[in-house]
Amino acid sequence: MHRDALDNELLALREEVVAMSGRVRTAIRESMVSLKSRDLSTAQRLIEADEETNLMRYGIEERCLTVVATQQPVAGDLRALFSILEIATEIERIGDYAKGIARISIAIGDKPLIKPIVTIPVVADKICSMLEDAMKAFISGSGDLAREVASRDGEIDLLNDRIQREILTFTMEDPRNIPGALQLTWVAHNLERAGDRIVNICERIMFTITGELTDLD
Amino acid sequence: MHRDALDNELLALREEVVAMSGRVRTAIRESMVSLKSRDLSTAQRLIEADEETNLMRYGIEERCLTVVATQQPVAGDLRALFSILEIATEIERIGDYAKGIARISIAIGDKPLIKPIVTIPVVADKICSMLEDAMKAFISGSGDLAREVASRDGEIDLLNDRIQREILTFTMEDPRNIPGALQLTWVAHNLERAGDRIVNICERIMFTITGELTDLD
Amino acid sequence: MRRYPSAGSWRMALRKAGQGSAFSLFWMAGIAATAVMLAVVGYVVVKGAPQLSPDFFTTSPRGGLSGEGGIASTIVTTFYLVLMTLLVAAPLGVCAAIYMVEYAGATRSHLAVGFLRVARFGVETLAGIPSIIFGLFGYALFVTALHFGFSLLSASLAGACLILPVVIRTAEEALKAVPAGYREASLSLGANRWETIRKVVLPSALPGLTTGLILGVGRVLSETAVFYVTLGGSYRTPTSILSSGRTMALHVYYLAMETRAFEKAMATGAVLILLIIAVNLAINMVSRRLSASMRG
Amino acid sequence: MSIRKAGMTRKHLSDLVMKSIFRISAFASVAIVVLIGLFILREALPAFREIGVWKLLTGTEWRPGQNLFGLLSMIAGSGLVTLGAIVLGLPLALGCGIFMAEIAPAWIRGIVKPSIELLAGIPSVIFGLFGMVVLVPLVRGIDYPGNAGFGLLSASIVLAVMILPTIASVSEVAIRSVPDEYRQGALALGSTRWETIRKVILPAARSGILSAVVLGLGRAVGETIAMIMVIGNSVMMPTAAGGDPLGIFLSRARTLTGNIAVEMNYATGLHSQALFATGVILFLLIMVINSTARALMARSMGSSR
Amino acid sequence: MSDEHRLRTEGYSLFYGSFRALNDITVDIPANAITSIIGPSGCGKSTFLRSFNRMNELIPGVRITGRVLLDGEDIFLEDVVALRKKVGMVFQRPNPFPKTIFDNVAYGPRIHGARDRGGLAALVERSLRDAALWDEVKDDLQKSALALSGGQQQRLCIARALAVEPEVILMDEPASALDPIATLRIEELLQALKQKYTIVIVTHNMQQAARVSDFTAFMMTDEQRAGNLVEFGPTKQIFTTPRDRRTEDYISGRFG
Amino acid sequence: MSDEHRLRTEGYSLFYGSFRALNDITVDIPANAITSIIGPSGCGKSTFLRSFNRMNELIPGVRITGRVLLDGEDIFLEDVVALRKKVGMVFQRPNPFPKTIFDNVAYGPRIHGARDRGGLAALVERSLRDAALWDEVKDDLQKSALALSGGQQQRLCIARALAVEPEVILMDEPASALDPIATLRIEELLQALKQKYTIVIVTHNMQQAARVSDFTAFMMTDEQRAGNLVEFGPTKQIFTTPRDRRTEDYISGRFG
Amino acid sequence: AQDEEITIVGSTTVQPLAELLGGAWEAMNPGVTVTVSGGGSSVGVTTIGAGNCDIGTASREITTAEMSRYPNLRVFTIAKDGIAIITNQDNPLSNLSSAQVRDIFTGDISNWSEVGGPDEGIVVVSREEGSGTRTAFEELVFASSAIITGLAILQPSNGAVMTTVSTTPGSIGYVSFGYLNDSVRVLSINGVVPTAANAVAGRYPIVRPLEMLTNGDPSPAVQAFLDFILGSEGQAIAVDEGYLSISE
Ligand SMILES: Nc1ncnc2c1ncn2[C@@H]1O[C@H](COP(=O)(O)OP(=O)(O)OP(=O)(O)O)[C@@H](O)[C@H]1O
Ligand SMILES: Nc1ncnc2c1ncn2[C@@H]1O[C@H](COP(=O)(O)OP(=O)(O)OP(=O)(O)O)[C@@H](O)[C@H]1O
Ligand SMILES: [Mg+2]
Ligand SMILES: [Mg+2]
Ligand SMILES: O=P([O-])([O-])[O-]
Repeated sequence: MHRDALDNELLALREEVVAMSGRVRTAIRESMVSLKSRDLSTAQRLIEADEETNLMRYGIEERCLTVVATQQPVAGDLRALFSILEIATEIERIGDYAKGIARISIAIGDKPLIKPIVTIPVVADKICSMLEDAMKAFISGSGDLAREVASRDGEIDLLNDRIQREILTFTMEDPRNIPGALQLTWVAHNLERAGDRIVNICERIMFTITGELTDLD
Repeated sequence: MHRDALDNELLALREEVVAMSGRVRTAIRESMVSLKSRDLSTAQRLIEADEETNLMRYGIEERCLTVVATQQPVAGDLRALFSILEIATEIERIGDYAKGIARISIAIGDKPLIKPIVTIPVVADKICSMLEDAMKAFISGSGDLAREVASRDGEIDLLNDRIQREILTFTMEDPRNIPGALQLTWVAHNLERAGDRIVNICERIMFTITGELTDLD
Repeated sequence: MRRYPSAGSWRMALRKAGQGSAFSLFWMAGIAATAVMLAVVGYVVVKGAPQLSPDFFTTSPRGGLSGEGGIASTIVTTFYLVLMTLLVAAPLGVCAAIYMVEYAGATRSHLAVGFLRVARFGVETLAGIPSIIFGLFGYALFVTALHFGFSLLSASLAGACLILPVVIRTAEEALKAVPAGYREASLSLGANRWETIRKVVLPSALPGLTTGLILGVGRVLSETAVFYVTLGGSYRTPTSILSSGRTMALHVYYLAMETRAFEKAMATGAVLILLIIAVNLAINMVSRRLSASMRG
Repeated sequence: MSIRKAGMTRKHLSDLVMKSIFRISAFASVAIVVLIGLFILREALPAFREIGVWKLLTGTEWRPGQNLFGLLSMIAGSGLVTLGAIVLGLPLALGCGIFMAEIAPAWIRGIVKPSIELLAGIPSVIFGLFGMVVLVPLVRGIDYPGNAGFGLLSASIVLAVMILPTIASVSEVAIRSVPDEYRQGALALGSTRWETIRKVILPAARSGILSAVVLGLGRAVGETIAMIMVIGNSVMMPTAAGGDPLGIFLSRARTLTGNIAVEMNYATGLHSQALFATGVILFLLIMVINSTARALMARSMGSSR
Repeated sequence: MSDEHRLRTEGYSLFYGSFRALNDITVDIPANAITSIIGPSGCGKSTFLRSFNRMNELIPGVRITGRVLLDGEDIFLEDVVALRKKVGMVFQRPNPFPKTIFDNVAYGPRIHGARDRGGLAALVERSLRDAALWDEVKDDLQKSALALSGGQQQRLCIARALAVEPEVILMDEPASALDPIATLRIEELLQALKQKYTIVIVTHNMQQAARVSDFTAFMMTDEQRAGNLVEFGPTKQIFTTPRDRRTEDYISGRFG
Repeated sequence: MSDEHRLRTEGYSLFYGSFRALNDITVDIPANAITSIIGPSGCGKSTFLRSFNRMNELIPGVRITGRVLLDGEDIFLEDVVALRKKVGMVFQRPNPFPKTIFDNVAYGPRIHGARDRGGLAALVERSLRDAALWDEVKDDLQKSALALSGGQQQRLCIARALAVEPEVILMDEPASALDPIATLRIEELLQALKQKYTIVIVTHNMQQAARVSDFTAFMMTDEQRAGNLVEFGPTKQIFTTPRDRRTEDYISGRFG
Repeated sequence: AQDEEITIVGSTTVQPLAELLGGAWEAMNPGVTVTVSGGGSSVGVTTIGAGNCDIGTASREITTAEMSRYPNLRVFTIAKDGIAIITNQDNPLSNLSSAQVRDIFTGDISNWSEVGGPDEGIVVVSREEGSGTRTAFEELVFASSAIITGLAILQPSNGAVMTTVSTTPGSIGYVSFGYLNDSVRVLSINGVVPTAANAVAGRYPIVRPLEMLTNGDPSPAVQAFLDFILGSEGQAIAVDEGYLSISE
């Protein structure tokens, strides 16, 4: 086996995944900014930038394929590669959620928000730090950290429930709020889904380490 | 190379994927039934059955991993294997959407629906037949069919828009409908997402055949 | 960056010239060697040929000193001597080689290892010493001490001692040349040693063994010194194993030394050379035929 | 299916019987080999004891009638004739070996090689005959005091021809058995063919070539009958009668082997034992040649190991 | 494959003179499955394999401790000829005898006393069929075995081993002297043979072990250069989730 | 790797007597990259490789048509000795000369006229370093090369080839006689060497081609048993998305 | 005697005579074979002494040393023989004095010009030490214990001496009368031509007995053969061949 090539490539792929996650975290934060500040151009930029994230994932997938085809990895290396592939997919999907939020932002257009958003950006922040920590676990191969990150998803779910109820309350007050409320619901839902994705990522990390697919829900 | 073993395993994996898709199609149909007829026990059963679908996917993934580790596939075989893995993931997610619908069904509980659903089951049927045809394309390796199936997603999106608007109209009429309306929105959204998943599946099929990741959106 | 002069054309020319002059010397050596062969064989054959007639082969020498007569009895003596020598040396040598390669070589008992060491040393040494020493030995032991007199018996025993090392050595080589895989395969199929030797090793070694024996024949055919001192030199056709006799090579010697019948000596020599060519061809043919039949 | 599970014991029995047959033959052969050595040694011992090793080796007078047994002249005879043969034959033989192995086109080799093989097969008595009839008269043509044709030069030429095929074919085999990979390796580095031969092939074949030479030496020292026929058999120290040191080769001489052959049949008592001693000395001489060669080989190997 | 075990070693060690080549190996080889032995050069794979039919006895100075069991019986208490009839072997380089194809296959049965012509012919045919060689040679059974290609020769050697109706077949790098196409054939053949036989195969080629075997044993030398069994398990597990760090390092090329 | 091309064949065919072994091959071998040639046994890989330094000329009866270019110049118009100095070769079995390690490496430079002792020593050291062998042998340069292990011998042969400062290095299955660890070393070495040299390597081992090379040429025989170039391209592409059905079949084991 | 083989080994001088006698005896006694080998007189003595043949032959007297070593030897003198001095055909000389012969063979004279011949080196050809001919020659020509020159070519039989002298210019040697033919020049000694008649008459001095030896009493077959040889038929054959009859 030509270890060097394989090791280098695995490292590069991991870094690529982390870079991707960085882009996606930025996208989430910026989606919040555009939502709060009603900045449509940022939103538009986000949508376009997601295309690049998708391309990154394609790139990663292609590289994984090439590595499997040319380096014949087995055992730990192979699991790492499969995990990289899956994690990249999950991150790409998280990116899609950010894009979704940006789309909602645009859909809301120049109308004001039905209410000032408070909890949603908090959730977004939590998602970002979960993703960041998941990447730390990914790079360091720390199962404990991955487990811990996954456990934080419960909080996200709770927050989401609260947000949903809150929005529901608003709509009850004024049916005209309904479209705006629905839109915010979508935003929260997107963030909640992102949390689930991060749990999946953590599961993948565990898999890389132990070789077993475990349910961290 | 020990072709027989590899060919047999690829075939078995494909069949497993098709079997999975069958389960998922049934799940979608039954979710509609439970929704329309307010049959909570069916919904409950669906939720439980999804666990098995997840396990099937895990099984497929593990087998793919083993095939890569022990048979060192390259080129077409390798792409087929990666695609099987991805397609299984997508199908599992479609299963999740069916489960989501069942959950909504349960959440609605013994309350009546805010309106009799007509278009939603139509969408669900279309999704099912899209999935079925995608599997045909998958097994036969027909790029044309895959492309055709993917193109049908536009219709799903259109129908979804119509449903969303329709439901919005309802809520406007009576704010008390709002929670029920939201729930139906979720149902439609789930089906729309399932359509996207099928497009992804079709993309994968194209990839298996051509070796290039194409966007069929 | 070059650390040495580039292969410039002058250097190249020099290198090519060196090759040219060296090669022309080698060509000369090759031609000279062939010329020597042609001179010796050509001379003997050309001088001897006129003497060759049917009579030459069917009559015996008449009177040891007259140089008259043919070579009939010497052919017979040569034949007997070759036969008797082989009869003694072949079974003994081949069996010994089988023991050395197939048995002693496969154990680590001190006896076997010691035996092998002595045997190899003895055989090696004996193969290298001059044949006259076998004559000395044969004369002292067989002719004198054992009272076999100058006879086919003494000569063939001395001859057997002479070729025994050759036979053992070539047989050993032939057996060693049988791939170890054959033995392993046979043993792994549940055959015992003897079955393995009989059914696999010996058939494969046959070309080599035969070649070795024919080499021995050649040696007996051309040997003179040993038989000069053990065979007596009578020109009569031998009547028993205790008869004295004269091989063709010995006859050449007597003709050359005792008479002036050089032409007859040449003729006998020519016949002997032809016989030896025949033997060599036989070696080639037999080993080719045998190994072909192995290969199918 | 018809494998009978029989014959186990018979198989074992035949195995045992054959093994003992082989063992007995082997011990018998070795006994013979050892006996020959011991016998000769035993016969020779009294001569060493009674005459003295030193006298045997350095005495120049060999007159059995007077109980004078000095072998020095014969040792010199054997030595000189071998030297002559090597000087005359070795370059030709090696050249021919290299030619056949590396240089000759296939069809030329198809002529030269059988010639050499044929030369190797010719009985020594025929070389003796050829020497007597052709060489001796030729050599006699050299005008030199005491030259009668019979002598070291004729003998050397005969021997040179006799060792030619031995050295040529053994060295050819040695050169040929140099793996083709060496040849390709050298050529691929940009060597010419001659550089390849000189710098890679010959050094690699060194030990084989050396053993070819040793074999040739052995044959030269051991040759008997052809020597009797052309060397004159005189019991004298070879001398250069005419002053010219090379003239020594026109001197008659006797070889150790010839000494044995000529006198053995009637020698009795001490005379006979002295001949056995001659045999032992001959034997030792061969051993010395062999082991020197082996030592040389080991040394030349050692330098590269 | 089945869970039955046909071969077993217990605390088995082997010494070449004073050098311990195998150290305390205890393993169960499952019946009707292909077990491959992998490991770095010189770790004792061949030595271990040759233990099962006592071929090591042919090497002077070999000493063993511990037990090797075939179907529960100590093989050293058995007649060696009978043992080798039950435990066939195929070697690294194809080594057909310089005989006809027929005589090669018939060699073993004849040694063991088969005389009946018809029965022998049938047995030869069956063995050649089992070795997937029949169709290629059926018209030419009297041809010399040496005229076959390398891959055919190796299959002939397998047929020869099959002809004595063994229960176990040992193979020491059976494809290492062959080109990829011939290797493919041999690997396919192995799959077919495991229905009837217990197969143990030594290979340097990890990919090959991964492809063809059901179980894999990984061996390695320790500090004293003695060969140890590091890990034994289903091939899938060894190649996806090996338990021992050293196994993982070896199969993923991190050794040396 | 670069896009520059060092070697090129144009409509190149080779005949052994009347047998056409290579049929009309046109290909560009990129500079400073590793190009591997794969294909079934007998498809002409070795023959093709040996075309680049005219080693086929040593075989009687070889005839060629078409052109082989080194840096744009027809190699058949050049002096063969000078050509072989530029195009080094490493063979399947390690073939060090039976000389000391030093003399092996110094052989080529000396042949080509190097006399200066210091320069020679420096060159030998550099070549051994480049071949990743220096550290293992630096204390023992006067040891016989034959005393090295197989893998070390092969690296020595590489050093020997490097010492004449070639531009191209041809290797015919350079690791097929080696065990996995030695193979690993050679593969690592190749990666390092491609910075300076253009490397063409023939290998039977597709995985090896996949691992080490930047470009891959796939050859196959046609109905007339003549070797053809089926596909040439970046290794990644050949092993993930080959364009020719036959390439795909071969690399995924569907041949024969 | 039926199917008897009588083996005779020894003197090369006696060899041609023994062969003729054996041939005649065989003709008279079908079934009997007589094989004759050479070797030289000493070979004859040691071979019969060791019991390795039926009859040993010698061309000289048996020495007391030999008699004491082999006390069972029975000696039968079957004829007498002269030794002729021969030179190569190209030599013009036809006579030498016995002193000249002695000086030539000891090496004191080494050029034919010293004895009136051409200016040509003398090549001495002699027999090996155990030869009866040589012993007789030395005794009869070298009265004292002079030694034949070491330069001499030594040949192991009469025939070989003949061959050598006949083919070597300037050579001189000595052989039994039985071997003489015109391939060589036969010298007179002190003016006496070496013929049987001169020898019988005592004019030619170099004459010695030819002996046959048995180990103990001869077997009947051998005795019969010896009787034939010693009888008139046998002696006639000897005389025919140039040997001297015992009766003379
Ligand atoms: N006949 C023998 N005598 C002494 N030592 C031996 C003998 N055969 C093998 N060995 C040693 O025993 C150890 C194991 O050898 P073995 O041949 O079983 O290894 P292996 O794993 O089969 O190696 P490879 O992969 O190279 O075939 C090695 O150290 C080897 O040197
Ligand atoms: N010296 C030769 N004379 C005649 N034909 C030859 C010669 N060398 C090779 N061939 C033939 O040329 C064809 C190509 O041979 P080559 O050795 O180049 O194949 P290869 O691809 O290197 O095979 P392998 O993978 O077995 O090394 C084969 O059919 C072979 O039989
Ligand atoms: Mg091994
Ligand atoms: Mg090749
Ligand atoms: O008669 P001789 O042979 O002894 O001279």
